[in-house]
Amino acid sequence: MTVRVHSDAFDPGAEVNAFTAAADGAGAVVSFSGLVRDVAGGLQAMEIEHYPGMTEKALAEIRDAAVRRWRLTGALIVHRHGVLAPGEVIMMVATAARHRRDAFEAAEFLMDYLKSRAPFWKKERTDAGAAWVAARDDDEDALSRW
Amino acid sequence: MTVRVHSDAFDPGAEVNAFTAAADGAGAVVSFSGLVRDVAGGLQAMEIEHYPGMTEKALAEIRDAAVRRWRLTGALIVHRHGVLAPGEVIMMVATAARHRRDAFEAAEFLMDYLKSRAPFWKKERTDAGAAWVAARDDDEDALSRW
Amino acid sequence: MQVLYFAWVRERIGLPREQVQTEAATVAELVEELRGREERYAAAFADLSALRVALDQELAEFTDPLDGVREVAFFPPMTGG
Amino acid sequence: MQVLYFAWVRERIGLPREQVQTEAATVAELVEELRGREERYAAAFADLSALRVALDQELAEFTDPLDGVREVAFFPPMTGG
Repeated sequence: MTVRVHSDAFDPGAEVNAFTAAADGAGAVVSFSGLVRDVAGGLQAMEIEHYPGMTEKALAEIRDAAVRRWRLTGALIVHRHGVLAPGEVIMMVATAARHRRDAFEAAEFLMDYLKSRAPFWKKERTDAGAAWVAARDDDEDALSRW
Repeated sequence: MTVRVHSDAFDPGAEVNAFTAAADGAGAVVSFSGLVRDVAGGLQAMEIEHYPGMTEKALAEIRDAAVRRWRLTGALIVHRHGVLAPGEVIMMVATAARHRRDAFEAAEFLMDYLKSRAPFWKKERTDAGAAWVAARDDDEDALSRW
Repeated sequence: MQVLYFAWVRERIGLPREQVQTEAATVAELVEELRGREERYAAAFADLSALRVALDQELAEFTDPLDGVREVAFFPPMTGG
Repeated sequence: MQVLYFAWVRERIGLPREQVQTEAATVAELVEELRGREERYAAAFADLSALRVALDQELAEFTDPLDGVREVAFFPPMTGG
């Protein structure tokens, strides 16, 4: 039930394999990765700022909420901060459970809460300058599902 | 948009990484792996029988239905047949999309249809003998979501 | 036509596939013919609610016609994934 | 108390954090004091609906009291993931 926040790149495939090997008795493993996407074209870099201390606390609370709500044999959150290039992996979550519905729901729950409740902010650097990414209303709305 | 059926073991982490690298423009990648789970204890092996020809056709139809319904930049289904040991990975699906909701929903859809519409049958070998795994009513019920 | 059996249907009948000459117009009529052959067929086809059928590798209904069909497969509900 | 600023709040105010001496009883009163300091604070706190606040690293409301709080952070809605 690990939470990690760091600037170093990580290998999502290796994370999924290690997570799967450790998720004792699981029949289902779900993973999600979020990538730096060049929406408008011309993206040079994505800067991710965070709130050291609160970030780790908020992610641990989100993970604990998922563990209370679903029958999980494992849960993982990894999130980078710092400067990332287009196509790089920003973050991932993984969940393991006996049954697939638990693993899928818990992974979506982790993502929905992480998006709106963990203190990260994205800034896009393009040829035209830099701009903070605006929060999406539908990310806040997603929480009403749970 | 690949579908593969074979008896060889595969590396889900390597599959996720290759899939992610190829999923052009994706912001979200979801993967699911199904593992051989020793439910009652004493499981020696899981035998997976399938219907060569129909299997590939059924999986391609399920993938095509997902591609029509969600905005995906990638979809992958890999399923093993033959004799597997407890803890081995039986199958995986992966989906890539711009937005996470599409990737999650499409992955759950692939799994729900694969469970009830693709011609695979599981037999468990234990100390006490061998028995075919019964289909679960809730797997059939899961299709009513879509 | 080719008739294929999978999982416990295959085990009960003792064959993975066989060539069958039939005038049956529907899957249900074919099942009636097979049931009449031998006890192992009667046992395999005892409860149709526990069986599924595919015609030329597409899931079908027991009421479906067999015109032009080359391959019929009988099996229990699927348990992949 | 320590007051922290993140993302464009940090950029508008020009500081990541500062020590603030205040008698403000609530977050809203603290915001009023900060707004009165200089134009850059007034600009950062112009629209509270675009801001979030955390007290001792827990999300909070602008109406919440500041008794015993050591660290207040102001920032825009989060955009992680």
